[in-house]
Amino acid sequence: MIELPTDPDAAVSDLKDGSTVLIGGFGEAGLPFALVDALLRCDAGDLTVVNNNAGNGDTGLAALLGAGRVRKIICSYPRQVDSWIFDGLYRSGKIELELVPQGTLAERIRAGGAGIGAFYTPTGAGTPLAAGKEVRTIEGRQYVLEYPIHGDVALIRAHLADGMGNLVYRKTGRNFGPVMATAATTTIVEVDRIVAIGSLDPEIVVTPGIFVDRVVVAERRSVKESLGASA
Amino acid sequence: MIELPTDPDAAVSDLKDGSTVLIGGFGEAGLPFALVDALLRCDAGDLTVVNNNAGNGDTGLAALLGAGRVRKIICSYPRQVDSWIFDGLYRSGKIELELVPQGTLAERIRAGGAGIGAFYTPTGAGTPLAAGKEVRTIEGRQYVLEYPIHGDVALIRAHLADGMGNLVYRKTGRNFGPVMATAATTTIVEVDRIVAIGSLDPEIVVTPGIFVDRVVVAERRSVKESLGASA
Amino acid sequence: MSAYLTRSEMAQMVARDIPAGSYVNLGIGQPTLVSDYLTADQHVVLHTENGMLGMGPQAEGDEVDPDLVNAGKIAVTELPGAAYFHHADSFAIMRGGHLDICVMGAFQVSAGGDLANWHTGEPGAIPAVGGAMDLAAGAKEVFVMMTLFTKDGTPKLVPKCTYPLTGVGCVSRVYTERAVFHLTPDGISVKETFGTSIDELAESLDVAVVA
Amino acid sequence: MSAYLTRSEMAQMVARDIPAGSYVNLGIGQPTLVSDYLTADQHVVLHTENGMLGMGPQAEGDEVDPDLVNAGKIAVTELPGAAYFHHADSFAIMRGGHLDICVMGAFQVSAGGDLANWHTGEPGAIPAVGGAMDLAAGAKEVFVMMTLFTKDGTPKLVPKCTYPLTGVGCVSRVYTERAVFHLTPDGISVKETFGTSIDELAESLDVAVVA
Repeated sequence: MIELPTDPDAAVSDLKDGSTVLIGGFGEAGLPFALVDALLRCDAGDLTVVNNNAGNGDTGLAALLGAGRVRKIICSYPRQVDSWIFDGLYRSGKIELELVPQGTLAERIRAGGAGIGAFYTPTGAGTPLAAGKEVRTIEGRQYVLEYPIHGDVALIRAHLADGMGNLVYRKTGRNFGPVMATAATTTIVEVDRIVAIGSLDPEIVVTPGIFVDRVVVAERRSVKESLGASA
Repeated sequence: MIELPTDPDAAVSDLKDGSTVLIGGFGEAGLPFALVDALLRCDAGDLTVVNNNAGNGDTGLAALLGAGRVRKIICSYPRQVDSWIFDGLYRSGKIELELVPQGTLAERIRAGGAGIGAFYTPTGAGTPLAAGKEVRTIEGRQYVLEYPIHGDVALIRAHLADGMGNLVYRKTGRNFGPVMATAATTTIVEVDRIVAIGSLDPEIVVTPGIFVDRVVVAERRSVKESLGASA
Repeated sequence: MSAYLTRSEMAQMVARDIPAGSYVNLGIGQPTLVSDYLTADQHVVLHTENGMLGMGPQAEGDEVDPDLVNAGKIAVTELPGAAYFHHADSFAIMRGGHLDICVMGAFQVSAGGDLANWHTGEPGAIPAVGGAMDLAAGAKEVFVMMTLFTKDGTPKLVPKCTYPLTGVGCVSRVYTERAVFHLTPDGISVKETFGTSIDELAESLDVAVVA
Repeated sequence: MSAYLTRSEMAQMVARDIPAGSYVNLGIGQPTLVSDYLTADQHVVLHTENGMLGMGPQAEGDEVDPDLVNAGKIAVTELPGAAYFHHADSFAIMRGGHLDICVMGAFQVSAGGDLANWHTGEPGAIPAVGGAMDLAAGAKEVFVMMTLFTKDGTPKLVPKCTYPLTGVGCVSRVYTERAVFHLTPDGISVKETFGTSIDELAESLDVAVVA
């Protein structure tokens, strides 16, 4: 049964120091703005964050990094035009980076949720990102052994949730949400709206409620509005 | 771009001896009746068949086995009350059986479609089905190394296809269809109806058209009707 | 109680012990009976391996839809809030440890929680495993429902399984007609007895049991 | 032709060479231009790594939806027949060999088809790989669009990459402002030249090229 916290702050209030936090989104699409802002307001530190990127501008995930709350980030693409906060921390050795090819990142999270102990992927074989990793030749091709990623908490954004926690997403906002939801001990979701049980067609549910622990309603905000609100 | 063969026989007419054929369905649900019947009418033999079961009664997959066209079957649950054709062949050593736990079967097919070279699963560790397989302890738990399954052809049933080959399924008829569609060189689908491009909501597509090669319309038949028609 | 439990009473005991809000998979055969005794208050969500959460009771009459069946291929219904998914996703739910409880039958269970329920190992027997090994490996807790003895009186709760294993150290509870057993790292604890006593059980079994 | 190609003309060449009905991924940056020259007759379906097939042109005005972006996080549109899926499924499409062609930029390509396009390897450079290695490992064919020389005149089509690799032996074609190269097991074949000759190319490169 899902919990329905009153607001994003209540949803993340029990987050512990040293947690691994999976954060959905690909750029702005699917980013759980409200939950990330709430994460910034709570006091958990020494976090490991898993996200495709490493924050943009001065708000949200970037602000969390800037506040010194993140020990390590696991991502595929930290370098962006406005990733100055990460850039500074990385150059001064104040944050650990585990760089993972994007598909390997998604697959490691899926493996975490699906109980797979490890898998061999061709991605990255023969490149510096395979350095130190076990490599095996299967049917004449080189594969790299990769291990699952588990989160203590996943923070994701979906479009609608029903009272069972079943989720549907919007367009490319879906991205990492469905796999992250499966791979965390506690999955916290912000949605545009909660609908009655029975009002989502069982054929179109993307994330079944079994993967969802808490749902909060949070209005969609664009990055620009977010920047304005925090400036 | 997908092909639209005129009938199930045309759809499977180029199947070659020695092919590996992935056949969807869990019992009757999702079973591509018309394509399996067409398979029976074509002359390809020495087949390896991948299906959850090993045929029921005297028709469909069971008839294909009975006709001596299948060299090997890869499945999780061959033994059923009406699997007498398989039972006889197996007991007389006329068919090879590779028995795979159902989740490992699904995951091996997914791995085949997803380009994963091999994966470690906890399922079956410490049991006779792990005999002869590589076992590895990861984080204190035993895992068995399993390899992907690829098909030359997948025969599956879906509910609707659009002109791009995008598919939606019906209820538990979905089962192995979506993973089998990804894992075969040629994926052939029978559907209740073909609808116009643009009439399936992109949010609810289960199998994107990239995985689909041929679509034929075939009316749903129950096993009983099938038995009657063939008797 | 003065008599051994019937199958239905065993199912009732299992149903009673499932915590509210659990996600549960009921194996084919006898465990299916458990669903008859789950109450609406329990808000238990049933998973079926062939791709569904929110499975409802067996379908009757016009409800029968050949595309909507359970793991035993029996026509069932869907409840509000159900969801369908494909087989790889369904077994990811199982293998990934997302089911709170699964209930299965067994040929044998060992004191250490090993489960044997897929193969008698007899020559000529046709092996069939289905989803049993995935459930054994994946569910947070595995409950077994079985008779405590075979028809010829041999105990099925044993020091070590002689039948081929389904899973290692996975069973946490065994519901039988004579008692409910909890398998713990400290040994086998008898929680309730029906028509027998702990002493009688201790005498008839080759494994140590405590209250 | 008498002049080197512009970027747009290079994109046009790539578009021309994509077979009808192909499923294609266009990398961020310059390869995105290719979509401007694909014709409706080609029925090319565009994949974007962040979870979509059937991607349409860049969104304008009211079409802009922050939930609908491409791999470069630019707002795009959806075409009829599109489909959305999650990241693991999207990269299963890539890794599983289902894309016919991907088009990427490069720092260097080796004669053997090795690709270097994710990291300069310079001290202090912040590494970022995104989906480049997945595309390199997974697409049936990898086309590269790049200038043939760096700004200081060093060739980018090289005997062996000195930059960190993205993928090994994956590139099949290189589209440059001066020529289109096909990389084959028998060597590098020059298919077309623009404002130069095969002899001039052969002289300026450290790799052998043939007509």
